[in-house]
Amino acid sequence: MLLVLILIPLLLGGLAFAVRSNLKRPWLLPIGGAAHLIGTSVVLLGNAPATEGAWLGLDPLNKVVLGFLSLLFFLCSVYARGYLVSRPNQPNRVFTASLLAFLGMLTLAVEAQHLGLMWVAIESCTLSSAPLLYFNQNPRSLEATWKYLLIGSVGIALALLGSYFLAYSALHGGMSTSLFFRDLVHEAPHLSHPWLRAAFILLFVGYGTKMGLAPMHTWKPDAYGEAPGLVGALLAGGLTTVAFLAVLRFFQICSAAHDVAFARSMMVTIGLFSMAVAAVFMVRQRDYKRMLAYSSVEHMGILVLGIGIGGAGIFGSLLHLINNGLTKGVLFLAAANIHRCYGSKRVEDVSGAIRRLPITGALFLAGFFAITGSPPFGPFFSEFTILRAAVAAGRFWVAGLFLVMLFVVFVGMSATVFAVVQGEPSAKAKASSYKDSFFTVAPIIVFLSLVLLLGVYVPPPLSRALHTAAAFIEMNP
Amino acid sequence: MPLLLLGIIGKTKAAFAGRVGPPLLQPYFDVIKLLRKGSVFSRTTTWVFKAGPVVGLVTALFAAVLIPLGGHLAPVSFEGDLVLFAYLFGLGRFFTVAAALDTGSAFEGMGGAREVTFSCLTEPALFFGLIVLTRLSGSLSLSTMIGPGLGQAWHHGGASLVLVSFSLFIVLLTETCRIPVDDPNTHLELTMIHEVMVLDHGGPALGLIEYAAALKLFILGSVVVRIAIPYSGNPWAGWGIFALGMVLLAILIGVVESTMARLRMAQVPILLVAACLLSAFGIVLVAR
Amino acid sequence: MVVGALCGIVGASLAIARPSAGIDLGWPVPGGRFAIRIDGISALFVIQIFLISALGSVYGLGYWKQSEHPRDGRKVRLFYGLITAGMALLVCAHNTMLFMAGWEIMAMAAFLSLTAQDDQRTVREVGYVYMVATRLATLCLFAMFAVLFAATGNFDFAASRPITPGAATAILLLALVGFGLKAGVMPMHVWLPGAHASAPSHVSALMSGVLIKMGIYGLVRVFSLFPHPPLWWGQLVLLLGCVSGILGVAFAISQHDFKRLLAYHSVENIGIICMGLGVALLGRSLGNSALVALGLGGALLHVWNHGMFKGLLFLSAGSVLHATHTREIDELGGLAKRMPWTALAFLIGAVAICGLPPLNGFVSELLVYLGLFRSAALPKDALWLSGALGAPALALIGALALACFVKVHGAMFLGEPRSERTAQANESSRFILAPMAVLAGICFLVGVLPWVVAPILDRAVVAWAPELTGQRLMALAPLCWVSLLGGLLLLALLVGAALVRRNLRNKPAETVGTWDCGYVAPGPTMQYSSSSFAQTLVGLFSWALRPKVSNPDTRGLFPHPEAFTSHVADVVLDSILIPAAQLGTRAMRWFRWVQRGSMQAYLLYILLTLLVLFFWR
Amino acid sequence: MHNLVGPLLVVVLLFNLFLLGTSRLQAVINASATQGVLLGILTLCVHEGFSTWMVLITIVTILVKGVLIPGMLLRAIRDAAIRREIEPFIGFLPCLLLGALGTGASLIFARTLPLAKEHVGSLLVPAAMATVWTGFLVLTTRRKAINQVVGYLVLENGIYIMGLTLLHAMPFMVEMGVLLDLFVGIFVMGIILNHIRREFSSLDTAHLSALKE
Repeated sequence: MLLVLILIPLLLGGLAFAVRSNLKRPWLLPIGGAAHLIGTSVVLLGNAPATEGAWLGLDPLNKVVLGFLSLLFFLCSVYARGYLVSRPNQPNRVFTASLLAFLGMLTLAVEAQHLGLMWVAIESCTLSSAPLLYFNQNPRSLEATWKYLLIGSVGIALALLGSYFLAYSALHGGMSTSLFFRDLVHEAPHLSHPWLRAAFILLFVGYGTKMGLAPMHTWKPDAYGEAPGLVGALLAGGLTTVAFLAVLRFFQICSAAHDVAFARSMMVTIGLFSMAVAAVFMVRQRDYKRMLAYSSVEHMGILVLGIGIGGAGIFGSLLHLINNGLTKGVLFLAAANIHRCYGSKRVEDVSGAIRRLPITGALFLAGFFAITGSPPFGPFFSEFTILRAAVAAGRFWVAGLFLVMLFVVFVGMSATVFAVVQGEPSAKAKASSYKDSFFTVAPIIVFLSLVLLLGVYVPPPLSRALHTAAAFIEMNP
Repeated sequence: MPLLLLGIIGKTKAAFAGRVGPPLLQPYFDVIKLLRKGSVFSRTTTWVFKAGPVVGLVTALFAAVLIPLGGHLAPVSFEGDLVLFAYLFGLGRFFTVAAALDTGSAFEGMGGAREVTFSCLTEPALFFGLIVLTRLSGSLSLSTMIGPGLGQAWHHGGASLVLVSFSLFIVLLTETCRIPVDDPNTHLELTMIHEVMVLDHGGPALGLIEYAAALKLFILGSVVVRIAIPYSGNPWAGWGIFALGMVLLAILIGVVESTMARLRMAQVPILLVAACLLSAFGIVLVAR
Repeated sequence: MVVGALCGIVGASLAIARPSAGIDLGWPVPGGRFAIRIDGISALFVIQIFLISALGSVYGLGYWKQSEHPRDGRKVRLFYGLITAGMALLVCAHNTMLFMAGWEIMAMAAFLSLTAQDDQRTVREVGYVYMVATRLATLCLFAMFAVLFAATGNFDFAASRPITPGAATAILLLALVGFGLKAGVMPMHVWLPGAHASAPSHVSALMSGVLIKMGIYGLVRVFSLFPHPPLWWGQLVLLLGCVSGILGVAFAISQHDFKRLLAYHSVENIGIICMGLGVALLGRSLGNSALVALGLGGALLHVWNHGMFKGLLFLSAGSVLHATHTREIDELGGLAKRMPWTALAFLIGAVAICGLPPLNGFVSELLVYLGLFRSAALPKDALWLSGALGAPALALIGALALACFVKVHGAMFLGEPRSERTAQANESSRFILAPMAVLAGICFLVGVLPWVVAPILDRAVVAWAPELTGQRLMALAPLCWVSLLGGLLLLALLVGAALVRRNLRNKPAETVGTWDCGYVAPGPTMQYSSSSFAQTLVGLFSWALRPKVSNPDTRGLFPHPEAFTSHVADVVLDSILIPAAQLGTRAMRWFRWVQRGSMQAYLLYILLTLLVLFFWR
Repeated sequence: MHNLVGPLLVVVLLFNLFLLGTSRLQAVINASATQGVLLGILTLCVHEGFSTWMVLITIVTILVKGVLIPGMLLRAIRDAAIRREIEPFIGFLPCLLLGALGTGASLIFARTLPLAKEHVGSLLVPAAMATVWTGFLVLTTRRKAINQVVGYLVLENGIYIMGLTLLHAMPFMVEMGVLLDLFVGIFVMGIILNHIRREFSSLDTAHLSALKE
């Protein structure tokens, strides 16, 4: 069954090359997304075998991630159909195919239970997403793709080195060097600590590059700025999530090895640093898509910060993983609509979005409030939980810095967002032919309502799943 | 009685000027004459203008009810009547000034501005004084503050009471628009405060205003006198001493008016701040 | 909406009647419980919220007609309702998460409705300042509730276990900043004037009348968790109150824009409320129930009253704005003839806000005064000194407010119109006048019959400090005397008016032009303008206000037409915060070179990170 | 043939230094190719005994690292008609010194890590680190995009050497996956390079710094 989840998108991707019509082809995306979503829900809700041989399998952690990713991709694929149809003269064969392949690889990376297999999957995600960035084939997107590819590959290479180190620490521990996670976790106490630490550093930096933690985030603004909005949403919600999942797995091994203090301190530092960098670059940011990219950097920082703090923080950051992904969906897709309508990403040319595009503009504003952690939206609870954990752990400086960063980010982000949303639309925008259609708006509305739902009602099954996942990571069953 | 004070003041000043001066009861004649007259209104004005004098007089009367005269309990007294006392004058001031502004004349506006400006400084001075009294009497009602109990207050708080009575005297001069703050019978509108405010009032209205002003003088005066001469014993003697005190006060005002020159407007705030500081210093003294 | 509001009022009154009602449902969010509880304190605020918003929405029908504002009329109505809902929620919330939800809904809805006319640049800027300020407040509350949770171990407004001094201090400071920002206590008032000035008037009425009181509510609610606050808490709050009151009114006097002026008066009144709160805190730390009753009662009653008369003032100001389309005081004048009812309403509001008898403002200020005097009569030096300085400060505030409102009322409604637009103004519609009438009526009611509200206040006091339930407000304050004298005063005034009228009927009065001391051509421009009226006072406070005065000297035989003008910007915002923000931005610009597009540099960052981490290990 | 490991690794290190020192692109690419071939041979040497999939890995490695990728790169520079790397960010000599320094440092660093008994004294770990370091140096100092690809290749080579230490741990298909990924990665890079060349008619990264704050 798990294998099916991977194969469906890949097959559809192959099919995408067969379909001729540029307008019919995009339909494959919602189909694939829907199929994947159905399959996932069958796997998660039904009691199908949770493992597929030794290589694939579900555990409390990747269950949550899998469900979330499938949902995210489905909504994005619905949007994608509308988007691609709205640009009929842009060839989308490669785009569609690699989008589906991307989904398959994401699923593989999530389900993989083997160190090397996960690495392979994540690397393939990187590769299959490269064409997505290069969709509107202009020099800028070319440069963005190049940077994304090279920096990503270097990062992933470091991750590979880290995996080897980890394996070597097992080898040095003098045990059967199987690289299955359950074995590693099980035999973690015998791992050789120097190698383990070295491995963790390499893996953290490597997968951190994919997550876009500062200072390895440099590819992010370029990539998100130049790629179509839905690709931004998928990268910010999907790829980063998978990378974070990888980091979590190694964190789990460290905590199983009772050698987690240094990992925690490292994560707290990098997390705060990422927030700081994001804050600095968000102030007076004139390009609203780059602003979203930095916001993504900030929230990656929050995620690892929560893990580093531990305690309730882990639960908080798992919840934030979902909240952030969904909210990023709102923001990126709404931004894409605005971009389509105004034909510019610069704040100078964009104003009065809420008058020109009432629905999209309102959604963009709401998404902004949500991502900055205003109740009653979901992110508030996750961020507050992390803050609470920091205070409860007596790390007042961390809590203080966290709040300061949140404030600076808000100050910077709000200036840009308000400039985009408020005011009088420019004549050019009034003239443009773009209109909100069902396919380009409905997914955003669903995203936002989900975020709102998580703000007023976290379904008990979900929170139970999150709690078990948190316990699973911290190795206290 | 209130108008009589005006008469006495007039006499004193005349005496200093070496004249015979108007009869003591002259103010009464003026007011009665004014009340008989017909009235003239500017076509700019509204009902506020007519309301001004009435409110002024009524509030003054109510304030008078709260004042213990010469060691006797006031007709009406309760915890915190001192606040009411102060704010009644405030109400009166509000409408007097509003009436002045109602005419739309530059001079009356100017007068109003000065009135409220200076009152901003007299109020704190008054309350500093009241705080001292509260501190000494341990009560929040005028009747007990400056009522019979004041006598022994002098024993342990004498020094600060002196300061308070002096600063209250300055407050009195300001509130009733006397030299050195204001010159009630100058002829140059630019230099006036109270008089210029009521330029456009005539006839009965002016009469009411005159009487209200005199009443205000009387009320504040009685407080000052009471604090300065805290006699409490035989009630009749009390009355006598009180009356004597009031006369002395009137004469004192007259003396001040005829010996001092009016301060420049810019210097008045300094004087009033000084008054505040005096009673504040009084507080510091009782704080010991 | 009106109906809903009325239902709310009924509910709240029921809640007052019955001992504290409450719902308590599970709420599956981290730390959330859907716990609604209406105790004495909440009830007070609930009534006020629904009353003002109901009246405001009626007013909005006339003031913000859909026909006149096709683009944002509906929007404003929607968010108006949302503000109300949010406030009602946060006031009733017994769970901190729920409180935060209500708080932020209120804040965001307020932002959206005050930027209704976001096509104007100033409105956008004001909205931005407001949003930043309110976000800072929200973050402080995040921190405060986090500390509270760490200290008490639950998410309710109930100190299950005693709070350590360190945590208590942290909570106090965070609460002061967080709630103070919302309430607009002096150094943290920066967002307030602009927001109130440029919001639609019924929104300003709601914001100034009720919304900023949510900050006060928060303070009251949080302080209620501390049975034995240290002495300096009360003194600190009292001091903040004095500063906020005096400087607030001082800034108010120097304004030209009458809505800005009213906004600064909100700062002043918040100051008075804080003074009351400070007295209550002193009382609580001394275990003196009289102080608690007087201080808290005064503060809460003033919250009420300020809601009423400031609502009244903003509504009447709105009706003036609606008629003349200008907010410049010096362009108005003589409106009493043209819009008599608005003028009357504004006059009543003005008298009330100056705290003059027989209106409601006097009663609450009287309570605060009594508290201050009592604390002055207390033995302890450090303590009564704070009280002793408080009373004169309050007196000063009252006098200044009087000066200010005489000025603004005179300049707006009395005298001759100073501009053409003003001369052609007409009285507003019934929708606009009716709510004002209701509010004016309430002002009189509370002013003359204060003992009606005394029991409500007592219940609130009990809810605040259950351990100090000694004295009833009726016993402490001369409320009956106040109502007696107030009634008599009104009676006497009416009688006097009747006499005057009769007198005038007997002796017909002639009307002439104003006597201008022999000037040849007296004209409207010769009237005393509001800035000239305030000149001396502004001078007295120039150390704080830093006015920009242009006083051209007119020499020569035929001098050019010149004008005396004095402009006072908001010192804290324009002279401190904005420059600081610009400096910070410039500093951050400097970091931009890091992201300079060169791949090699980016890879170098990765390498360096690796090395640093390796050596750090 | 286990005793061949040491000498081969030394040769690999020498190639690292050569990569850092030379400016002619063709030479650089050839050097990396040779390094790849050496790695393939190393695979056989490290692993005692003979097994089919070991041979397979060797062949694939030599094919990918020694033939396919270098061929692609060579074609790329032929199309782009560029001969040599002009002024790198850091001159060749300092680069060389840094490389040597890095190699020494990695020798020391490898000492600090506790090695498994079979690797004590073997050069595998330090050589791996030194090669990774070299790759990074090339990546960060060269201006030509093609050179950065080579740097990435060298980086991968270093990692491959590290991988040799746990030949038994790493299952066959994972090895294959890694190699495949490497190949596809380079392939995609090649495509992008092609686009870059067409877009900017040059492979100088100076053109690729339009996106910045």
